[in-house]
Amino acid sequence: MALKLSDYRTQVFNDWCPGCGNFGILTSLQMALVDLAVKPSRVVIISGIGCHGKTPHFVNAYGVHTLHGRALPFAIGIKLANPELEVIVHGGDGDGLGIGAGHFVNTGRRNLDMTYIIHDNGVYGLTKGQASPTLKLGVKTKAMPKPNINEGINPIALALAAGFTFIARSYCYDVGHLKETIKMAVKHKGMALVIVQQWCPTYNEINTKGWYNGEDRIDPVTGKPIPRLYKLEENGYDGVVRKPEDVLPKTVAALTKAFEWDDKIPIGVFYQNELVSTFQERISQRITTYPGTPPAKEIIADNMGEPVTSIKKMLDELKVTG
Amino acid sequence: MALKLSDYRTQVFNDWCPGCGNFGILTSLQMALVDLAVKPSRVVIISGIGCHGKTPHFVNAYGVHTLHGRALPFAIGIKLANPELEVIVHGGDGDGLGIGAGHFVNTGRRNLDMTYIIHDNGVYGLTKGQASPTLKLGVKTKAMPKPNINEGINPIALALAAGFTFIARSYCYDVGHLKETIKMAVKHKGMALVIVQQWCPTYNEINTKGWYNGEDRIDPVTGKPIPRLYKLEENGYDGVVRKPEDVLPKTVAALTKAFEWDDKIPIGVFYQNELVSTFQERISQRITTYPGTPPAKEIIADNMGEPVTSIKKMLDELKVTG
Amino acid sequence: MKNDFIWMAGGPQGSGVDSSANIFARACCYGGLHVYGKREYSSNIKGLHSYFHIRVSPSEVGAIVNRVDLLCTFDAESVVRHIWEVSPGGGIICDTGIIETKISSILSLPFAFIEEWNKSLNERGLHPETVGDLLDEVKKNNVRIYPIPYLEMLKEIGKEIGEEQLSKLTRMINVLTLGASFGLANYDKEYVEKAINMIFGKKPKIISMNLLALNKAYDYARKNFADAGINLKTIRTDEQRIFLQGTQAVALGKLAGGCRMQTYYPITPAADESEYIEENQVFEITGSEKTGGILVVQTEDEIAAITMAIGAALTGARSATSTSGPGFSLMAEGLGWAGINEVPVVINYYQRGGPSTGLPTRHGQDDLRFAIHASHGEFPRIIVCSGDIEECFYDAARAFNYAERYQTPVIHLIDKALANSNKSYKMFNPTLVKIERGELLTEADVVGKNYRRFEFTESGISPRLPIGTPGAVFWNTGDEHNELGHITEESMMRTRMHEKRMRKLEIADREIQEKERVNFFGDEDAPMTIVSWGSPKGAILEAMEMLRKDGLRMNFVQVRIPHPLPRKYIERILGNSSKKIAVEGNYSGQLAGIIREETGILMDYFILKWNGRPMSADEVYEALLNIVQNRAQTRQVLNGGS
Amino acid sequence: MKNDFIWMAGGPQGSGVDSSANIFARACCYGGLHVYGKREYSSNIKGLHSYFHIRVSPSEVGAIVNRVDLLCTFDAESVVRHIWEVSPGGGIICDTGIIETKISSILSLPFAFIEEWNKSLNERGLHPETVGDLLDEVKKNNVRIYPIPYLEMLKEIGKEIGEEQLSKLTRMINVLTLGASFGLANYDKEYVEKAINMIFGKKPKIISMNLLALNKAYDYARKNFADAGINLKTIRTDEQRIFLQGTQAVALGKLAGGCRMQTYYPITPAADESEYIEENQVFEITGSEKTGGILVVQTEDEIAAITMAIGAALTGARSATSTSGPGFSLMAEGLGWAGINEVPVVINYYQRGGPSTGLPTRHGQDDLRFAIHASHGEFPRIIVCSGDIEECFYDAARAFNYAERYQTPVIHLIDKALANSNKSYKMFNPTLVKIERGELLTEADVVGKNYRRFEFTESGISPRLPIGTPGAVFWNTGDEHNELGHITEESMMRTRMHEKRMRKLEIADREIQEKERVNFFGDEDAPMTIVSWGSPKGAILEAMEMLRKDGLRMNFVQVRIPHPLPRKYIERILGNSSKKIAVEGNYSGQLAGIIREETGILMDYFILKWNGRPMSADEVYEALLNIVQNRAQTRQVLNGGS
Ligand SMILES: Cc1ncc(C[n+]2csc(CCOP(=O)(O)OP(=O)(O)O)c2C)c(N)n1
Ligand SMILES: Cc1ncc(C[n+]2csc(CCOP(=O)(O)OP(=O)(O)O)c2C)c(N)n1
Ligand code: SF4
Ligand code: SF4
Ligand SMILES: [Mg+2]
Ligand SMILES: [Mg+2]
Repeated sequence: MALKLSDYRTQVFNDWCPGCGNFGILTSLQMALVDLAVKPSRVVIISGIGCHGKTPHFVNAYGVHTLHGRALPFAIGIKLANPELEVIVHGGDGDGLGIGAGHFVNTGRRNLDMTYIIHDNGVYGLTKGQASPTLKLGVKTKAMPKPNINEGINPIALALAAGFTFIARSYCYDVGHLKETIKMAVKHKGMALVIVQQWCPTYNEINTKGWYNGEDRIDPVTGKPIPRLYKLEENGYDGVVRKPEDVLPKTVAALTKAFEWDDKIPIGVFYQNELVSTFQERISQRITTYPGTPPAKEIIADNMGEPVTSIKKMLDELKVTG
Repeated sequence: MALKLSDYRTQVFNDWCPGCGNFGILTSLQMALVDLAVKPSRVVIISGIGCHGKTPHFVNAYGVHTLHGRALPFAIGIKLANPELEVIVHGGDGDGLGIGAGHFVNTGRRNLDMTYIIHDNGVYGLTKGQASPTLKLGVKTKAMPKPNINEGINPIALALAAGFTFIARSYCYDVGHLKETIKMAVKHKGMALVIVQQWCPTYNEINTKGWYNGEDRIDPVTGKPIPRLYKLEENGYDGVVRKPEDVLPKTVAALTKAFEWDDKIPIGVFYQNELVSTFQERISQRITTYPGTPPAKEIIADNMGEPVTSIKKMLDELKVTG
Repeated sequence: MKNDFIWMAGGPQGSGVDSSANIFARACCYGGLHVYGKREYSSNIKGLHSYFHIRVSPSEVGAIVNRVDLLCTFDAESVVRHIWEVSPGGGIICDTGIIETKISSILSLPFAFIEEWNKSLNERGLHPETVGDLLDEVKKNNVRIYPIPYLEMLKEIGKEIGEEQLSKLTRMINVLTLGASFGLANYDKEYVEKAINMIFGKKPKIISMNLLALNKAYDYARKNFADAGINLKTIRTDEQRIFLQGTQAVALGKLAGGCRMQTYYPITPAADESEYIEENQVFEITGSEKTGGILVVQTEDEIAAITMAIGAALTGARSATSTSGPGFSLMAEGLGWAGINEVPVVINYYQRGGPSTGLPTRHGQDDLRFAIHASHGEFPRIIVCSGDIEECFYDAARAFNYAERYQTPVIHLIDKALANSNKSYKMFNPTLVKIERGELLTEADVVGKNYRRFEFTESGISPRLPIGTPGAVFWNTGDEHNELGHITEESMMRTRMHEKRMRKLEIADREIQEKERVNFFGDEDAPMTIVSWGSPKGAILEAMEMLRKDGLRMNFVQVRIPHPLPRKYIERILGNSSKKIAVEGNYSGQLAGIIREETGILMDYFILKWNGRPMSADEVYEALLNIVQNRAQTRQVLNGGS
Repeated sequence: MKNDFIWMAGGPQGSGVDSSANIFARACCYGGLHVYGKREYSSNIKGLHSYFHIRVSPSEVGAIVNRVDLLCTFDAESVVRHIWEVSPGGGIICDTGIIETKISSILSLPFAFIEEWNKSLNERGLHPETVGDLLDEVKKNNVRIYPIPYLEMLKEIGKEIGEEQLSKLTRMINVLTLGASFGLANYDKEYVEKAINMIFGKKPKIISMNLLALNKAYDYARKNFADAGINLKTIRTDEQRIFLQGTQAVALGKLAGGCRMQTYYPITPAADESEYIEENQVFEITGSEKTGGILVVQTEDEIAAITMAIGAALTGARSATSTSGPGFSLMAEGLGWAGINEVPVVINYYQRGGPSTGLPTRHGQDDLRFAIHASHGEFPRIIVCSGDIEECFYDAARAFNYAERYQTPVIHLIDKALANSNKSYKMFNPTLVKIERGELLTEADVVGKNYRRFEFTESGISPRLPIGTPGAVFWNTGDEHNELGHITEESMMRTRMHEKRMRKLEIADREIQEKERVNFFGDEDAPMTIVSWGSPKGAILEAMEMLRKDGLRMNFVQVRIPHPLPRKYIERILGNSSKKIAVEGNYSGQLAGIIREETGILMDYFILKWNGRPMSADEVYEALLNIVQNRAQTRQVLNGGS
């Protein structure tokens, strides 16, 4: 029986602010799951702390709402112990790139087969609107007493430097694009990052729907707004690495795109490289039984509670008499 | 009276392994201080934990040997409270890019006027040779039971993504180059990063002196080794941003260079941008007295121990009667 | 209970509960009344329920009581949540539009609430379908209902000011209920208008809109419910008073105490303090034309916050960081570094309900043990616990003196009930703040000498030099070190250096005066002794007053410095007491445990609470009465507060 | 003291102290002797002093004594550092080349050492200039000097094997001293050769070089010092014995106990455990043709280590992380998340001297309180403390049972003295390891039911389901939650859910058998009781034996689970004791504090040590004797070990 959108919904009251971009992300995620036809009990939705962090509670799937900045290592633990699970991680921009930046960088290096979706709203939503690490220098949003004293970091460039093998950007309100991007990310063999430009109507009055739509810059000819977002693939951009020689030029191309902002903001896939082995594959070379019986599937005792792990070889090596 | 090298030396027994690249870094640092002619009591040498972490004990200057991965925030506290000090931070590659990666990323954004020197030896020296975050995938050094299961991260690219405004690489055994690079870094107005390729003869038998010298690849014509390291500036490379339009192309150029490794490894200045305001300048706009009386210099009490901070204005605002 | 009046505003987060409560409280303060206010909010930005409990009294009050005399509801949920709290004779202001609302249609009510709710309805034998049914029910209890046509009124106002967008108008529901409240009480409108002017600051358009709403509702109430007979009379006073919340008091104390560097990573409820400091980061310097400044740095995480604060402290600046449980957990390692390097750093630690993320916006007092033992290894630290908002001010300043005198981290424990409660106080006296910097050296003391940062001295304290002082250098390291600050692993040096550090706790124990460590209330010879710490203070004092009226005498030791514990003092007081009662906002009675560890004395009774809500005077009173009347179990668990 | 022989090798780090000691120890083991070895090293890779203290005995020994019968020195520093430890009648093997070395030219001796050293020379009225002067001095004490011409011998070997590089040859100094040691004792060379083969594993060239060196030195010693008369006789035994260090025992216990995921971030001395596990990550499955595997993941920091381990535990895998103080400090926040989510995760916590980086390679027992109270808020946890290497094995396995039965973090406290000591044991018995997984559900239990992860049940435990089990879902959150695992802030739900969690500690207290919580030694009716935990066990037992020979009787309660403390048991034993003595490797007597907190009982005496070195049997004996003879202060501070 085909799964429906409602199969991925819970009864939990959704308490995001009216107009919050998170609604678009949640819906896109649920739609992607429908398309991917993966059973709720095979999906784990993991999140950090922040407004985005409530996401798992709204999705009917295993949900793990972790600690501020730590969603990735929790997720890695789950995925490594049971690689059959479809692990999708949600992070905030503060959560994932501020307090969690160390895990971000070191997750790229591992290339696990997981998906990481960052809700980039430029602010710390849940603590009432302080600047997040993606907010640009000098920008002042509602709740900030003074303009931002730090430069914003570039998450796409950071991901490239860290080694993510799928890097895309999408937009909370382009549900079609976001859904497809999430699907690509999930299907990608390796560590996938999706940065979602997310409105926070409550605290970020700069990067609003109107701003993304370009309502502040009207084309003198058409009289219409000139949208800031544009789709990479519609501009002939192709970030997919198909052979080893592609790596450097595609990386540089992605980086060049990564530094576009303000006037034109690319969405779509910046970079994808499936030539890199996944962490799971690397483990399997060491522990050949890993794919069939990963940690979560190993039997550790017989019916009587007697352990089945034989440590005889090790004890023998330590033997000094007898 | 001019300061001599010995003025920057302590009596502490130096317990690095014979042939350790740290000796070259220490000497270059001390030589740079001599050239910069800055008094020991105006210098603060800060370090994390690792073999590199012992550096401050060998330098006759204020020395702060901090915690594993935390040298940067300690340094920021010191520098912000007393911006007159010359703050030079030493980090290990594990220290600075593994456990400390979050601070690395978030320090770039601030652009304090400090110097950060990373001793990149590819291993965790002090804990006996585990893989560090800069070690490439599949490489196996002496103490590792299996080849590296993680990809190495690219610290230069990471620094660019994070917003460092001076990014250079040097080599522990090219004391002249390293000394000059440190001097440039110290003089740079903003956050400077110097990645030093450092030998660890004890645990890293891959990236050795011979390897950097290219002793494994003999030029069939000259019969001499083809060195891996080459100097950027000798190849017409210029990473200095002189006007705002330079930022993007120079960033991209630096990134392209950042991905060179193995066959040819560039040393020198990848990127420098002094157009960005420093954190200290940004503070001064808010607190005009900051440059003259930063936190460390403010007088907080009179001779009788009576506080001199007036909170009257605040109390008045809270007043409800009288 | 006092001759006081208890008002409550409830509504969804983002609908102006806080500002209406602030206006209400200030208007009362302006009228010479005393106010105590407690704010309850959810970990949510918009939509979940929040409320503000305000107690107004002719004399000072230091706690809430679990009762409402006038409940202002902005929405149906607020009626459902608080209806049983309204006292007989009290009243409820509500929107005429919600009378027909079906209770089951209120989607924001969580499962857990509904379960409890149904249980309580069953117990009462009730089956209300609509909000109206419910209201009818309480009328039987002599509760009066004051329905106000919110929507009509807003539309009228909209017309008058030419605003058609309903979403902008509904923001004024809070002021409507305010207007109605004061109308019912026939309170002097001038004070209310002053408060509105104050709260909406420099936004004249908003002020005038709100004044319009205020007057409309005020007049409506006067006209339709002139007989409400609510008792809220202004009092003339010449006393200078302030009205503030705990985070503000801490901020003021830190500033007066000379704090010049504040690091923080946003977290509830600590962030308010840092933000308030940042708003006031430039200040006047007494006796000078110059201004001074405090640097407030938002860091990338709490590890950076503590280590940056320590870095700043090394340069001689008074430096602090402010956080709550999750942040403090991340600071454990940094704290230990400050300990071994003898760095005076202050941590203002706002407790909330734990463990983990726990109840991020709710009260708790479960971190005392953690504050004492956080970080591996042993090193001295001083824990200061404030019992009310005024103590927050003086303690915040004094914490720096302890930190510098004993060159060690000081943890100032506050709790959410203090952080987000407001109270009117007689003007604080900044001249009571003294600055003692301990053995702090300058250039003149060290030039030409071989300065040893960690010298073994007779006083047991090694004189401290700020990093950057000309004429000397020294080293710091997290490793065990010799007197210069260089790493050592030598057995004898280790034994001595560790002992030198640890002994500072004994020195502090000897030197810090009793009056800074404990407050004593009641009669020395009373047969029962209450021991507590932190915010329960207010509720306990009031409960004691109530008991005294019943003819029952107690005394109360409020521990302000539980570490080092004023052991002898406590032994003396508890030694004379036949019933020893611990009152704490946690499960395990942490202070009681410390007292037993230090003195061997076991408390006879425990009054505990961990439901995320502060203690109220009435529930403490009842629990104490149970003990007096010998019908109490050893552990009584309180559960008041909605 | 036992009829035993104490050997020590000392030299700069990197010069093969460890391997020589390992060969020595094994050779003795092969000869049927019992061995206890203690490794002391600096936080340095090459050059700073390190030594290995090995005690050989016909019967089992569980501690060191501060005495050396034969000191093998690789360099001059080792002579200087250990010379006073050599017992009268003992001997020193040294390089003839260092006799003339000036003591002042040994640059690696740190200031703090030199200070102490000069003091001790002054006390003795000595003024030695060279190492030779020193050696002459101890000859007066009846210490024999065995000078060996290291360099000449090495050169000879070099010639024989065609190796000219001196640096390669000097690596064999350690084996020279070994050869000399065994030559002096006229010990059966076959065993030594077997040990060399074992230690140098699959490197035939190295083996043969070292065998050559061994024989050279052996013969030299036999020839030149045939009269040394050192007593080291082999014993025939049929007992199967193993020889291992604490980190290995823990690793073995974890594997047998079913651990399948191990995360770690390198840190001394914990990393040895993870590396040993990784080397053995594939193993046989009993009763099956298949192999199994444990995943060992090196993380980017300890925050990732604990959270990754928790993630794995959520899927049903037995999962653990292993660390030391600084790492554990960083785990505090993650620990609390496991607490509120009732996740069975095990932390093997290797204590070292704190605070902060402290003494990174040295012993300490100062983290007990921190282990109990780490993380903000309250939640149950179980603390298991091993007292010797064998207990490390069984406790490491059992920790998972506690974790799963009570669904809560278990902290297995080990200390550096256990981690890096080696001991010969009768073969461990893996069949004594039992696996109890607690209330663990599978698909069949939940399909079609509305599974509630945090259900309130009669047993007090909510049955657990691994994440990923088909047919159900649930939620986890660090926030307080309802039975499904969704966030709640409701007062009543909070009170109940928190109580449900906290009560598990009481359930554990009721269920865990006494014999797993305490070991009792000595006579029930003895007038004095020692209380201790962790590695002092061995020294205490031996000291008690010595006292018994003096006719003095004591008993000893070794606490293996200090939390939840077996309160009643301890009350009973201590209630009968007239002198209660705490023996702990820390400054403040942490276990004693816990006992007083839980029982009110104050210890009469404290024997404490914090100099980074484990307790030795002789110093504990002396301290106890002082108490018996009424000449002890309340606190005695030990300072043995160089
Ligand atoms: C260790 C820790 N520090 C601080 C907090 C407080 N906190 C909760 S949410 C949040 C910021 C959230 O911002 P972001 O990650 O951007 O998520 P958003 O709310 O914008 O979705 C912070 C700092 C916390 N929960 N834990
Ligand atoms: C929180 C913490 N975890 C682990 C350690 C143990 N530790 C000491 S040094 C080190 C690694 C050092 O590697 P790197 O930073 O590359 O420095 P290097 O020794 O190579 O100079 C580690 C993990 C520690 N000191 N603190
Ligand atoms: S605060 Fe911003 S991010 Fe959070 S729920 Fe509201 S709109 Fe969304
Ligand atoms: S281990 Fe490596 S980095 Fe450390 S001192 Fe030795 S050579 Fe240098
Ligand atoms: Mg955000
Ligand atoms: Mg390194």
